[in-house]
Amino acid sequence: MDSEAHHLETLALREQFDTEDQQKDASTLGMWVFLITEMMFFGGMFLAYTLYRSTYPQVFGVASSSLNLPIGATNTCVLLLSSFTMAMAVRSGQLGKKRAVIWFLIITMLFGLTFLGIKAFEWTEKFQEHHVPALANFHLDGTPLQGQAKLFFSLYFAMTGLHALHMVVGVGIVLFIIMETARNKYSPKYYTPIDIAGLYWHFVDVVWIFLFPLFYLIDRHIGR
Amino acid sequence: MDQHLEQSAHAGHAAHGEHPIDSVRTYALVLVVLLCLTIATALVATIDLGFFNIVVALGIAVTKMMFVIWFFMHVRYSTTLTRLVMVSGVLWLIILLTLAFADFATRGWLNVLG
Amino acid sequence: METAAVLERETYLNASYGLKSWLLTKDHKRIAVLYFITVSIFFAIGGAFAGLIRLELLTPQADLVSAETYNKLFTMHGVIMVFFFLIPSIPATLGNFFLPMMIGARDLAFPRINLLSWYLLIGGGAFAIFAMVSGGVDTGWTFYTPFSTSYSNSYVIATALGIFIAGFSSILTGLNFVVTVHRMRAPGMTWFRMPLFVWAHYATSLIQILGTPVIAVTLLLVLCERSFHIGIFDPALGGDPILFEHLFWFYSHPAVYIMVLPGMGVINEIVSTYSRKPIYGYVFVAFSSMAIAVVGFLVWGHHLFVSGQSLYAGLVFSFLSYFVAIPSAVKVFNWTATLYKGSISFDTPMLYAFGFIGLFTIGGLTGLFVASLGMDVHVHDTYFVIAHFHYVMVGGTIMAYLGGVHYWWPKMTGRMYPEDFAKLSALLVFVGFNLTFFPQFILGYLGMPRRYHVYPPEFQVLHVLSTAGATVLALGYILPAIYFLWSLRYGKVAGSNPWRATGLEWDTPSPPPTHNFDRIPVVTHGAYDYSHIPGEEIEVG
Amino acid sequence: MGTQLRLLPEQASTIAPEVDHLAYYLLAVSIFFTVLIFGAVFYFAIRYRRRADTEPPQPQHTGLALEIAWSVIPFGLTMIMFGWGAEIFFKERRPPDDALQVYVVGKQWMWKLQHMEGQREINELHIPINRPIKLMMTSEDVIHDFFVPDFRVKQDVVPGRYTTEWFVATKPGKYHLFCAQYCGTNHSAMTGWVYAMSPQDYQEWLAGGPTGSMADAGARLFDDLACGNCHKPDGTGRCPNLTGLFGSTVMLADGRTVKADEAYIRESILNPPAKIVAGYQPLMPTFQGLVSEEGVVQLIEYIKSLNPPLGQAQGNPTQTTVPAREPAAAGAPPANR
Ligand code: HEA
Ligand code: HEA
Ligand code: HEC
Ligand code: CUA
Ligand SMILES: [Cu+2]
Repeated sequence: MDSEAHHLETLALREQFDTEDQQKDASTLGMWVFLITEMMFFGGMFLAYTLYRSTYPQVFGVASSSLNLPIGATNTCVLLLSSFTMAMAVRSGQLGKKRAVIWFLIITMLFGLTFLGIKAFEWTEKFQEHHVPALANFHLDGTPLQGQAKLFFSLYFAMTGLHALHMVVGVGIVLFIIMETARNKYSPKYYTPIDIAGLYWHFVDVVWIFLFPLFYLIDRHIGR
Repeated sequence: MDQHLEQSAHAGHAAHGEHPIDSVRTYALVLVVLLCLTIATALVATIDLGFFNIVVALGIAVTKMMFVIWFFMHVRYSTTLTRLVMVSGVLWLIILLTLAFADFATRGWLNVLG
Repeated sequence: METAAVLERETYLNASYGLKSWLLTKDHKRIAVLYFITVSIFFAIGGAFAGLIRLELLTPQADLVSAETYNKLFTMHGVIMVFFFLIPSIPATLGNFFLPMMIGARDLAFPRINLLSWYLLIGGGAFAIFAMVSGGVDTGWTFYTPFSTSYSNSYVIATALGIFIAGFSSILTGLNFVVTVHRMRAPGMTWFRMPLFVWAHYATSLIQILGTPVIAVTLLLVLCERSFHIGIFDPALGGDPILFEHLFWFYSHPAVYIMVLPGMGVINEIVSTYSRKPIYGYVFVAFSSMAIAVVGFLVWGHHLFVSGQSLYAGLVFSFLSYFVAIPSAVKVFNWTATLYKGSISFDTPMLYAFGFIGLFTIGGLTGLFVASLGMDVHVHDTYFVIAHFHYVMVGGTIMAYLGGVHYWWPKMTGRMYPEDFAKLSALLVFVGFNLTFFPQFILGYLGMPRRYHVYPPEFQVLHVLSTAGATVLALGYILPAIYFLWSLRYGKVAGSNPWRATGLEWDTPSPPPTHNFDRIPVVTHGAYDYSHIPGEEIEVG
Repeated sequence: MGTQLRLLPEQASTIAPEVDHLAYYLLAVSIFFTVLIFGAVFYFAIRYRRRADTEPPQPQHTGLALEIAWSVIPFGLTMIMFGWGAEIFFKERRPPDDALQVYVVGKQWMWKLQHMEGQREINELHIPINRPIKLMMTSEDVIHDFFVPDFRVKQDVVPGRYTTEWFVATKPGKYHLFCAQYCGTNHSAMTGWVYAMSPQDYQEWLAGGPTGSMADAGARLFDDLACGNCHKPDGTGRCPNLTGLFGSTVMLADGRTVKADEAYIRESILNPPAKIVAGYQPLMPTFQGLVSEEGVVQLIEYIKSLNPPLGQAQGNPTQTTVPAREPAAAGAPPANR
């Protein structure tokens, strides 16, 4: 057994662990557990959404169809592309190709920023269309039920806003990993942080995979 | 059950070496599938299928999610424990939704207000 | 001779000096100490509020504070006690300190995250304290909408933000424990050789992970609604205020098990040690923790029986509520059975454990009252509920916490506390507690509503009893604060295993060295192996 | 009452003794287990106290039978608690059809009550004994709770919807009324009295009040708000005829049906577009902000009064605005969200 309690600490093996494998397993498990906390975090909002959508299907349908479908779909594709490049970055990490890691991460980050840019554009659109529930000039055409329409847009802003916040954090993490990679911190033996950052990024993608149909697609036909 | 649940961590980690590295082809294929599904779901949304709009939209979303976690998130190489963690997350979300709806959905029954 | 050993050996306490070495430490034991100091301060603050509440209720009229102030008092009492004291109390102090040691690990899996958790608690606490000093908050600890979102004129946002941040502290602690238990066990430490304390904390952590995010997002929605006037719970827009209650209690009911499960874990260790026997029905007790954690998520609607929730949902939630009672009952019976044919000593921790068993039983049984639909309609939001939850939280968890702190004090500090004073304080707490809260059951059944600042005069007698009890209770709490401090300097030096207990934490010197063990132990038998009585000392290596 | 110490509140309603009996059962189970646990702990602690520090421990094995016994027996006992409690709860929640209705509006920090006969009270409620009283409650601001301990009844009063509570008082007397849901600064002052009176006294009390009934007040309001410009009694025009509406089943434009109860009528007035009657245009303006919650309940009473006397019983419509395809039964969209 490992009687050497005070072995030298390295990044790949911190002092509380015995072996690299143990550390890697622990980090991965930790990330997955963190992701389910994130899932429950979004879950509360999904409950609110489900309740109000099922209570006011008509208004929510009308509100849904006021969202910009081409832009939403484009953004979904952008995010999926970023997930792909992220997966490629992790793969390059496994293979120890440092330059490839950096490039894939940079592309991932750019896709992420593109997503945020498009999102920002969509939000500005909402301001122009008077679809912002906090403002006095709120109005949604096609339904007399302005209160319930406000509920839809409150949820829209809360959920896409929270998602966007996660994207911003994700971009920050990717940036950090890029810098660490450039400093030669990782190797095929120790690429856990890239892996973990990847898990986070994909998770945020998965959340969007659900937000997209829920807000943009379901009952879209009602509006027309 | 995962052997980790039965053995101590130290004894069990031998089983976890590196998992195989996927080929670029795999990832590229997954990407293509995901993009196609996105386009499909967006197109379907423009036709009126009534209730089935919801079914299709969510069905496709779940499929896309499965692709992402299975390939991109390497769940196909992961331990039972990781899968257990995931499944329990989903299960808890379901608990939250169903028991809350046990209230909302039955409010009007019996014609009693409140 | 012993003193010399303590002084010369390197321990986690003397490994390095200076404030910085504490504030930047990654050692789970030092972080536990930081937490201990923090939650003690919060307890004193929350207790001070309780004192003012009890003083005000001495008479039926308003004579000490205004209605507004009173509302702020009980709100901040509840908020501080629940989110900043009781939830972190046992897990973040005793759990942090002993969970890694009990499974033979050098530290938690993520020491930096552990430190971050403490800073998050401090950060959240800072917001809460800021809210308190700048005017307080008056929503009740439950933050029901639309009062909290649209009507209250107090510092709701700062307080909710504080709880939000502290919530992440709790989540990260839970995450750390789960990963540690899965991945850091010493060779030979199988799941069913783990002490039940570890099982209890594992179950607690699952609740923290799965439940806390929901309260976080709920408070976030309240914040948004309050600051941006978007309406998620606003009835004027067609929103449903009961949705808030569902989201709130989805966390806050399981949270009561975050509060009590670690306490139950402590009781296992104490009862076993002072009866020199393994816990009767180990496997059942272990699984009962898990059962409580899981089933605890299915019953939240029992707080909503009269809220306007549907009849059928009420039915389901009442039914399910009884399923959590059974694992709790299993625990109580198994502890009692452990005493049978034991070799029982009456050291202070054991007195607290007896107190816990008795008071938790009463608290839990009155939980059965309120879980019964027809009954709850009458006693909901009365002092009956107040008494119920103080019995489980104060009579239960705080008893366990005090018991645990006494039990492990020698291990944490290397010093013994003064036994006679400790026994006196245990007695004061038990008597004071019952005098404070038992009358409240009667008050509640008579119809005295909670959160009342003035009340009809016929309730006064019972309120006076309650206030008198609170005074005794306060003495019982202040006494340990004094003698623990005293013992740090003057206490008898404790050996590595003063109670002759089993468990890996007693296999290492007191106080333990930085990495807990001079050599990672190899575990060859289950917890609580009393086939021979462990020796008083181990050689200091 | 004075300040003497009491242990039980007065039993002043028909449900009170039932709740108390359940409490006795719960108490008995609790005392039994408390005594059992305390007794066992004390007995074992003394009997097996440590006599010497080296005393050898006595190992002992888990008894499966014991574990099962002490799980199953308590479980059985709790199922009785559940069943009994549920039975009382359903009784408490389902008012009989012939109950005398009183409207309650909660507001920071007072109770406003209206009787059908037109009496209006603040923080006081006068009722006859031995007659089911049904409270139809809503709130103008935050959540309140109407609690009468001596009747063992309590129900939250939620803004935006109606909740109900009912009881039969059995003893004449004066009983506490409390607001039991925290509602802000003067929550503890949102109290009052319920006066239960013999039927004769109650009639006298009624006689002392104003002449117009609630429906009359509603009729005046109906005029003031010019509802009648559209809703003509003969059913002409572009608006549904309100006669016979209450209790009927209404077919909506989107194909759903709803039962025309208080919640539906309230919604029709405050948020008309939410449910459009089949065959009509969404022309009706919202009266949100123009009419108070008290006004709304008066209008409801007026609309109820338009029903021909024979069709008094709810759920037995003599006439429907639109022929109902099916009664609003279980599964139909809940009307009272
Ligand atoms: C540590 C905290 C804690 C614990 C452990 C519990 C445990 C339980 N609680 Fe409690 N509860 C609270 C803290 C806690 N509660 C708080 C804070 C509130 C109020 C919040 C607020 O509104 O501000 C509350 C409120 C509350 C309500 C809502 C009341 C109301 O507002 O009207 C209900 C209703 O069902 C309830 C039920 C229960 C039940 C069934 C248990 C069970 O888990 C108890 C199980 C234990 C036992 C049963 C005892 C041991 C068993 C035996 C000795 C054997 C005999 C057993 C049987 C016959 C079954 N609790
Ligand atoms: C862990 C949780 C916890 C704890 C420990 C307590 C402890 C106490 N509580 Fe509290 N209580 C709650 C949780 C808790 N409470 C909650 C959640 C509510 C509901 C709030 C709401 O309605 O929103 C509540 C409400 C509540 C009420 C009802 C108020 C109302 O509805 O109007 C009352 C009334 O008697 C009360 C009393 C007490 C008393 C006398 C104690 C005593 O046990 C306290 C005794 C302690 C002291 C007196 C401190 C003494 C020690 C020191 C001062 C140490 C000195 C310090 C140093 C030397 C460093 N509490
Ligand atoms: C501008 C005309 C107009 C006015 C004024 C008006 N209503 Fe209406 N009302 C309508 C129309 C049109 C409908 C049917 C469409 C719908 O359901 O909204 C209707 C429907 C209703 C219904 C539902 C009837 C049913 O058969 O289900 C009720 C109840 C009602 N109104 C009450 C009132 C009351 C009370 C007032 C006055 C405070 C009022 N209305 C004022 C036009 C009006
Ligand atoms: Cu109204 Cu409390
Ligand atoms: Cu609960």
